Amino acid sequence: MNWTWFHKLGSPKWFYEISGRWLPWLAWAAVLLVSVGVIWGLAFAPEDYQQGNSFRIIYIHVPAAFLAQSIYVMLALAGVVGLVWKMKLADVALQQAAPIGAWMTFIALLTGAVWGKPTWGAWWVWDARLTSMLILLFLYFGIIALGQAISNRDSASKACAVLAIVGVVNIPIIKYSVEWWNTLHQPATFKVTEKPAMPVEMWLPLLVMVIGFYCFFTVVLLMRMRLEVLRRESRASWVKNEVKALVGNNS
Amino acid sequence: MNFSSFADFIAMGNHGVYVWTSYGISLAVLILNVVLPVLARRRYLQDEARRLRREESK
Amino acid sequence: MSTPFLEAVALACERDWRLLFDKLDLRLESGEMLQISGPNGSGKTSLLRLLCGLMQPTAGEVLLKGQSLNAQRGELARNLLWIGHAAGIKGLLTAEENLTWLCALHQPTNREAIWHALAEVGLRGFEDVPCHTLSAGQQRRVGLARLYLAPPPLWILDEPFTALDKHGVAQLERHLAAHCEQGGLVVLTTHHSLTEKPAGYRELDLGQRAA
Amino acid sequence: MSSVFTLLLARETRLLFRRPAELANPLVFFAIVIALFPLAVGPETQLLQTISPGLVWVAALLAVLLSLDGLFRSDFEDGSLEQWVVSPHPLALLVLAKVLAHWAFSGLALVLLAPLLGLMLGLPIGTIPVLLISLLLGTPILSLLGAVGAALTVGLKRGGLLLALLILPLYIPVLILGSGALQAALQGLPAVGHLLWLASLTALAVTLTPFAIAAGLKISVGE
Repeated sequence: MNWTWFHKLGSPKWFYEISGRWLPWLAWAAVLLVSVGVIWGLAFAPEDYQQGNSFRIIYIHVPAAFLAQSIYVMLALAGVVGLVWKMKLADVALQQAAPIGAWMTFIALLTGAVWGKPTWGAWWVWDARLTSMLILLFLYFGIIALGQAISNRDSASKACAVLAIVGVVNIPIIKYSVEWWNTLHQPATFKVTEKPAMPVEMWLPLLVMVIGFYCFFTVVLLMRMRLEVLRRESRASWVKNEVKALVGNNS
Repeated sequence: MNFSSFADFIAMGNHGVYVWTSYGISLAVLILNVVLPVLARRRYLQDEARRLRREESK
Repeated sequence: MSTPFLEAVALACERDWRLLFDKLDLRLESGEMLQISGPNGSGKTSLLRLLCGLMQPTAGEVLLKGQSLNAQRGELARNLLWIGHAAGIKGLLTAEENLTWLCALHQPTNREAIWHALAEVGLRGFEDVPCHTLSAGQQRRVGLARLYLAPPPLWILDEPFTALDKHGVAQLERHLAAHCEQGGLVVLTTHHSLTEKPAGYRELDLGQRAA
Repeated sequence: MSSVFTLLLARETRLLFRRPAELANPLVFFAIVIALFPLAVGPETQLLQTISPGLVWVAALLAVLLSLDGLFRSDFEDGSLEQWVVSPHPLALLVLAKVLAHWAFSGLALVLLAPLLGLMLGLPIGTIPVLLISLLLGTPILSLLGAVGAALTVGLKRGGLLLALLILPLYIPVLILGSGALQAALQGLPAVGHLLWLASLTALAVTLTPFAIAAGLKISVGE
């Protein structure tokens, strides 16, 4: 099998060029999808017969929660690629994606809490989903803190990769045990986060929002990675030229 | 359109506070996520520009 | 040209954004002794750790008998004796217990051999004393006693002469030279200039390379 | 290969017994934390009994975590870890022996001390076997998972708090299953389900974490 494409993928220069070309398109797609989704969800989607309009929070809560979980899986995948194939870009991706994931978890937690007030009458309820999200936030904090604590950046990436892989193996166990704990302690009568049958007018804007959030994540991740690549490869001649060109434009 | 008037839209059937705070804060977080890397990039380029000038003047 | 025992190809090492050395090529044959010198912070210890496979190089690779180090960790482990700045001596264990364990990691040996080795490094009578009661020089000797215990061919030693007295230094120098004469290979760092040099002696000054 | 395993076990045991105070520290910590709660929430037996499953488990968790901070530190500082890495033996095996020795003298001692403290908290005698078995199955997981964190933070000057941050979230399933088993026993329900789940997690931890610990140590040594 021909693996040159794979190694090319790992080349920072190639990444910098391609991502520069994609970035504007992705940015526009993210802006468009998120705006359409927000307006659709806020103004046009029908209200829920049980929860009324507070249900509209779902259009942020669910995409953010989705993204938060997939970013963690992505961290672990990047960790495997970085450890096994020693691809530097994977290390960069891992370290740069973690803060975004933490922010998304934060959004999911916050919207979940705000949503809980009109539905449960309390800002915080130890609901299985919310609790899992809180633990996910702690896992993100762990990765970020470990990355910051280790001064040698190769070791930091590798250590974060190991932690992310251990975490990702643990996440399903945590999720199931928390769900189990939840059913044991408070037999939930009514779950906001589980919508068995949602009409098309409701889930179509949700789909738009989910795709929009993924695009947004890609845009922010690429921006952060491009800066980090410039920093890490500052000795390479192409970076020197690029920085000179950029600095020339700025001044 | 699901609402009959703009006032209705803002009120969100008594749930306006909850809906708008969640959307507001989330939007703020999203914008923060874009602004921070942009600022970091600008700062990095300024540092590099200063460094380059220093090297040239030497 | 035959494949050398240990070879470094275009090795580069970067620590905390600082390039210690790059494009470093080394070819080490059996019977040679390489002394790595250079000022503090020039990457002497890093180079040794790269050769041991403890650290991964930023660029380039280390070859053992013509093959990449990472592909044959077991082969390296069988051929290598590494004594770092800290030699792996536990203060709470006696000299004999320490050596029994360190040897068992590579090749188990018997009590007589260990007592003999301890006597060789001048620690007769200290076999059963916990190492934290020994002086720094004596502790170093405990670590160095491994060099007298059926050692593998490749020795990589980081500052082996630290804390040794004049007699100990001379004895160790003779022992290292004898090992090279018998077809062994020694790589070491030291600030001290060796008086007893084997035929295959070479020096690599990392400070001069950078300049 | 197995001889190195037993040799390392013997060596670690010897080391632990030459400094017995360090062995006792986690145990005393465990007892003190548990003694703090009646003082904080009041001595009513009913309340203490209700919260005791969570209490015993949280205290055990913290005690194990506390003892793990120094697990690899002295080996890191005196160069022993380097010798392990350059030895021909798989690092995961050596690490397993090290953690096993550590568990046998801190985790196991904790397990043996727990019934006494459980009785002081008003746990009925009938639930003590469940307490024992759940701790017996759970503490090895705590030691093994904690060792992953200890391996990753061993090179850091102040790794203690970071270790807690990294590892406590991963302890949650053990906490839920362990205290759940005890709660079930307290309510007169069968606890076998919980215990079986704990046992399978133990098996998983024993087989998988040594590789993660070994990887973590290689990274810390290679710094």
